[in-house]
Amino acid sequence: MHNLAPGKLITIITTDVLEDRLVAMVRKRGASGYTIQRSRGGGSHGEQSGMLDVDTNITFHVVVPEERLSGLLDDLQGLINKRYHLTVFVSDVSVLRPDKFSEPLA
Amino acid sequence: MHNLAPGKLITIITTDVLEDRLVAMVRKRGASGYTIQRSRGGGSHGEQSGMLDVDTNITFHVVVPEERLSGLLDDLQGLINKRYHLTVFVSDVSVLRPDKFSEPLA
Amino acid sequence: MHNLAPGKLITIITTDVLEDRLVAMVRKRGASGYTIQRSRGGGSHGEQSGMLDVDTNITFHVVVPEERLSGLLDDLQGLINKRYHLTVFVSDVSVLRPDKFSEPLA
Amino acid sequence: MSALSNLLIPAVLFFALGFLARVIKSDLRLPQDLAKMLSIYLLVAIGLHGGYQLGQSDLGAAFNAVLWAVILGFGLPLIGYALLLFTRRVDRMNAAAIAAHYGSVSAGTFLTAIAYLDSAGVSYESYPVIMLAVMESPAIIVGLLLASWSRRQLAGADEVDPSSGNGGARRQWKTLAHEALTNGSVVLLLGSMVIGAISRPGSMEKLSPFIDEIFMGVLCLFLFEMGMEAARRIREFRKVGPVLVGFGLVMPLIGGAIGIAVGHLALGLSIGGTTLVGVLGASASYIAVPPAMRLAVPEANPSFYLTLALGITFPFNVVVGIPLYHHLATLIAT
Amino acid sequence: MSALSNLLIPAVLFFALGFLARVIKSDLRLPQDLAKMLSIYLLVAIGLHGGYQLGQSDLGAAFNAVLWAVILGFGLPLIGYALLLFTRRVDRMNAAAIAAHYGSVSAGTFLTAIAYLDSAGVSYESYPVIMLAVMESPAIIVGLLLASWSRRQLAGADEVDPSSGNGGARRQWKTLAHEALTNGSVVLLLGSMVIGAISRPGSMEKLSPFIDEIFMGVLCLFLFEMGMEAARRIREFRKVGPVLVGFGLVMPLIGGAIGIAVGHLALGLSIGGTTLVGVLGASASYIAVPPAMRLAVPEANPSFYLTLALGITFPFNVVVGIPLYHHLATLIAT
Amino acid sequence: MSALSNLLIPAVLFFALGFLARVIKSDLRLPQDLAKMLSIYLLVAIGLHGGYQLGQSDLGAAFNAVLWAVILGFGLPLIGYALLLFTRRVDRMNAAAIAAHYGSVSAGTFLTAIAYLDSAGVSYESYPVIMLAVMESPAIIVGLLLASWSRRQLAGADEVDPSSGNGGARRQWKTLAHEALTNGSVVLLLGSMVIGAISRPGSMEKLSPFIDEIFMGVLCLFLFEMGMEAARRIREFRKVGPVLVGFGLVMPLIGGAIGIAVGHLALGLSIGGTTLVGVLGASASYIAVPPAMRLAVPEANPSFYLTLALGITFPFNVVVGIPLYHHLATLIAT
Ligand SMILES: Nc1ncnc2c1ncn2[C@@H]1O[C@H](COP(=O)(O)O)[C@@H](O)[C@H]1O
Ligand SMILES: Nc1ncnc2c1ncn2[C@@H]1O[C@H](COP(=O)(O)O)[C@@H](O)[C@H]1O
Ligand SMILES: Nc1ncnc2c1ncn2[C@@H]1O[C@H](COP(=O)(O)O)[C@@H](O)[C@H]1O
Ligand code: NA
Ligand code: NA
Ligand code: NA
Repeated sequence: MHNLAPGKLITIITTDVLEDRLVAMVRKRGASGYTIQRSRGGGSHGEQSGMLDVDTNITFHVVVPEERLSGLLDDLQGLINKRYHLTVFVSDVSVLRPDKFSEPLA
Repeated sequence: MHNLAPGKLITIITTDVLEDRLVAMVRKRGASGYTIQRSRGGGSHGEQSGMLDVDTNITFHVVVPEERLSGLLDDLQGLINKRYHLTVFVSDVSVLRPDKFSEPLA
Repeated sequence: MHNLAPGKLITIITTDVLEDRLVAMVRKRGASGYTIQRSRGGGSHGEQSGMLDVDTNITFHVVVPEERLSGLLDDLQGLINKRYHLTVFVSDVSVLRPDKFSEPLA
Repeated sequence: MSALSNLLIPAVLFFALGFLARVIKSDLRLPQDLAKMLSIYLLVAIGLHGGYQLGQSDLGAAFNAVLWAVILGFGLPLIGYALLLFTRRVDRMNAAAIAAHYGSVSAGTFLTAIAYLDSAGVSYESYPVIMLAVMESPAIIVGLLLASWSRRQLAGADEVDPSSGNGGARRQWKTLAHEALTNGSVVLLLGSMVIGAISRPGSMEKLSPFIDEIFMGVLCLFLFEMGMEAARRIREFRKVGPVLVGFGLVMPLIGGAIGIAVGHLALGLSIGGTTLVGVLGASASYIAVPPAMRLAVPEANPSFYLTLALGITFPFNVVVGIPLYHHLATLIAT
Repeated sequence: MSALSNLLIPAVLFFALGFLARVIKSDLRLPQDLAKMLSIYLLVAIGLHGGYQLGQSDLGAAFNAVLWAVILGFGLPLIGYALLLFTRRVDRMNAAAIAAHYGSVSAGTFLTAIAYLDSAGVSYESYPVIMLAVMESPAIIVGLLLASWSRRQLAGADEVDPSSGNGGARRQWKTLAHEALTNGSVVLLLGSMVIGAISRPGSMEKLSPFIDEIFMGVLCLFLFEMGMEAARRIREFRKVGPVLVGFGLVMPLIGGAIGIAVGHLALGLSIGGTTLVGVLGASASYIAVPPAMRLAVPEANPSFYLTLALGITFPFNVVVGIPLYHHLATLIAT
Repeated sequence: MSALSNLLIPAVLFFALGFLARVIKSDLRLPQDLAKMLSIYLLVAIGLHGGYQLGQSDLGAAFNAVLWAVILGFGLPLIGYALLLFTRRVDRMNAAAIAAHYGSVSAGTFLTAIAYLDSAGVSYESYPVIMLAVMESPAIIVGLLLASWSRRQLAGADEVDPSSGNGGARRQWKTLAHEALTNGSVVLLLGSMVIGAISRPGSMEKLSPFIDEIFMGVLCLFLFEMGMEAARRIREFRKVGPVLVGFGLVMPLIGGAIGIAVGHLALGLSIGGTTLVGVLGASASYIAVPPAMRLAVPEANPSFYLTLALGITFPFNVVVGIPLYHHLATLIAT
């Protein structure tokens, strides 16, 4: 059988202005990496058409072992408390090569 | 602990020609927002290379509280019945700030 | 009620150089289609800024019925054994129109 | 002979190169928005250029050209629809969607024709440019009419979807009629023509390097990408079948002949102008109409109309059609 | 009269076309990176052009211009902030974020003004270009100062977030001060000016077709897209409310008047140059400042400052402001 | 002295500006597809230009240039591979992947050299352009050969993957040989050269504004972005280590010297032409080869070859190499 192990996928949708902050956060919390997709969308803060620098969203994905989840959520809550607009949700995934996800990002 | 609450993530993959319809649908059904990523892909209707306007796909994400799921699926089924090509799947997620997802999109 | 049936969503994050291989793999394993999003990110192999051809990532999604999962994971493990850098995780989804996902890609 | 040598121009050769690149399975992948950006430039440039000339030319003749553009845009799809049903190879919905493409025009083919005439030293009037702008809309509307009419025909057979009945249909109606008139490329082309026509004298000179001098180079890049797309589509001709492929070759000849007749008899244009109207009649849209049909006629299979318009008719027109229509225009004129 | 006819230039007309395209709900969707690419070109071209001229002009006067640019950049936001608090329609955080935009400048408006003066045959100095480059940074810094000051004012009320206290603030401070000085468009514009100034004689000629001849055409495409964006934003003016809209119309008049005074009295520029300084004072940034505010002042609502800068002030300046400032500059000069 | 002043040209200065922008951590983020679009333009323009000239020049000499391009493309990687193994700092797989880059060429460096020669008023032949097009493929093939050979060497040690044995290898073989010959930039460059050569007389003039006049400006933007990428990579030189960095500085000198010898002795080119062949020998690919190696040699670490080619050798060639090779070419010629 395959070496599948449980992990947590954190998905963060926000303005791309916050990209560097999120990457720094991920490094600090010892995640093994991150993936970003350029996005557009709409929410309580109006439409983000992605046509101008300032109204472009990113979808930010981080897969972490369960035990690392809480720390990241703390930081995200911190940003939200600072009034940044983040849409955050967590899903259960099964990762191939679990070891890979426990090596912190250099 | 964190204020995580269960929610449903609806993922819709289809041609970007339908974007406005999907957004209207989301508003009508009182979701709090939506996120779109430009995509390409292949399926029963051939390759969507994303090189021309007409063969570009979008991946459309909506997170809703469980009780709002059914209504959206009705609308999506309606589009499918009209012969539109939609690839739709639903996943369970845990959302941060659940209240956020119950405020309908203005 | 809606015709929702369980399915597996395989998410693969890797360099876009491997795109054609992944598509071939999907066809071989009889999945009904695939979806690709251009991505950037960072991991054990450094930053993939997406600015040059060679450092652009893709996020590759395939939804398959449970029974087709194992074969695809075999192929992915094969690529990993060849030292390709793949980030792979699987999630449980409920698909609309389950029949759609069992028709192999032409 | 001269026809052939006139094909040895960069515009056509880049189309061929793009086609070849795909055939030999080159790994060349162009940026996703390149084609879109280039076509925006081309529409604006051709619009400003044509509008500027129209501003100094006879409005009566211009109006006449618009009138005939509408007639062609409405008429050609009807012919195509009948022809397609006659082949019995596609259902009514697909026939409607395909037919609409042949009422509209392909800017790429039109511009290739202009490059061809330029290199052959043939002059032409500016009226065909306005026809290029006008023909998109009627074609979309006819496609919509044919589709909803066909839908009613099939109603008995196809009752899967109650909501696609009157209510739904009426809504679609309005959205589509609206779409036909506010279609992006129509707005861009017509708008640029108006700007070219009303801009105060002198202010247009400043634009000339942008709209005239680099035009041919941008067109080459655009046709290079279109060559790649054509090759991508032509592969699917098997799915489409020989009969439909035949339609993709015959229909442009019919449209071209009608266009040439209109250009010469109805509009009394020069050989160059007549050739261009022939090209308008012969070419099939692959920018404005496909998305409209995708939205309005979901029952139709996009790979049918895309393969025909982009994979069959477009290359045929670029390589065989244009010299042919030019030849016919010369015959009819003399 | 002449003012009006001077508006009939492609640059302005394309802005109007873009605006119209959105108003009639055209389905035209431009490539996501088009605006960004065009603005990169415009900043580089205007920078090289201006730098080349500055290289041959009096550095004392240039330094003087820089000095006054800084003064304007710092001063205007303070006026705007006071004005906004006076209206009592927005809290301090929003006031700070909005005000910052009016200290900075809109390259699009500035370039439209240049097109306007060119078509009116009015000459102008190159100093305003360097002011264009300089004014971004102080505006961002003032916005930051006003915001953190306001934050302290509100501290009592708003204690949700301890970490946004000194520690957090100080960090933000450094990042923002850094951002203000290394802002992308500032680097691009200043860098191009330096290159234009120090490039060895002769090597610049080769660039002239790129930076001069096609400039106007690229500007037209850019303004077309900006017209679409302006129309997108203006829809939200209801959310913003009549009072704020009023601010979006009055503030440019104040800034324009001050700018004109500076241009004529402090810098002793010609009518053309004075008009441009007026435009610098009147225009509000929608490229450099919004992302900076979004990062530094998360408490402020982006749709407020974007609607005002892009939806209200920008169209106002393009259609009404520029001719007006030109008129005032003429009056004050004579 | 003159060498230094020749560096004060926009092309080089924009490279420096881009480098600086990254060093001061400017938030400037360029559109993702900009570099790709600019390089497509540059390849097409240089191809058309060179092909047009080759069309009127001696084919025997051209063939001779192609022959030597192949020899360089095959030979240089072998030298590099040996050198790298000698350093004992990288395993065989990484050595193979890195070496391949030095057999190929960097269009950016080549074009900077052309800008440099132009501004220095030095003339050059068109043969080096065809060498530029030819050298990509052999380098990729050699890289593939070295890699699969090394793989066999390591087979004992590295038995993780049975499937990467003969079967897998053979498949890779074909795909890679194919990729080497149908590589995107090769097709674009060779194709444009053919078009430039066979286009009927007159039709090329129309393209001149596009391929000649705006060329230098586009090159500046491209080098600006490449400067940013170089600075991004150079940061990682620690990971790479001083010895490999040394290789990134010594290898271009070796390749440059060999190239100059070939240009002068074997091809008998002028000083300008010899300089360009020197640059071909000295420069390392960062467009065509990296993706090929990524696909064919997954065992190699991309940050090694990208840091060397883009972060070390590229800036070295632009700032130090080009004037140096020009100097050597002058010495050897006299
Ligand atoms: N219910 C939702 N489903 C999916 N994406 C959402 C949802 N709500 C908000 N978003 C995304 O999050 C971004 C910021 O949301 P907001 O803070 O509500 O403006 C929006 O622009 C959307 O892209
Ligand atoms: N099994 C699948 N997994 C992931 N994406 C799919 C799948 N099937 C279809 N898609 C996506 O849905 C789009 C439309 O599918 P289809 O209607 O089958 O042509 C395709 O272009 C793909 O992007
Ligand atoms: N923990 C993670 N979460 C999300 N994406 C990741 C993670 N680790 C790696 N990736 C993605 O996978 C790519 C390859 O990872 P790597 O092989 O570690 O360099 C990276 O560029 C990221 O885009
Ligand atoms: Na037609
Ligand atoms: Na201002
Ligand atoms: Na080399």
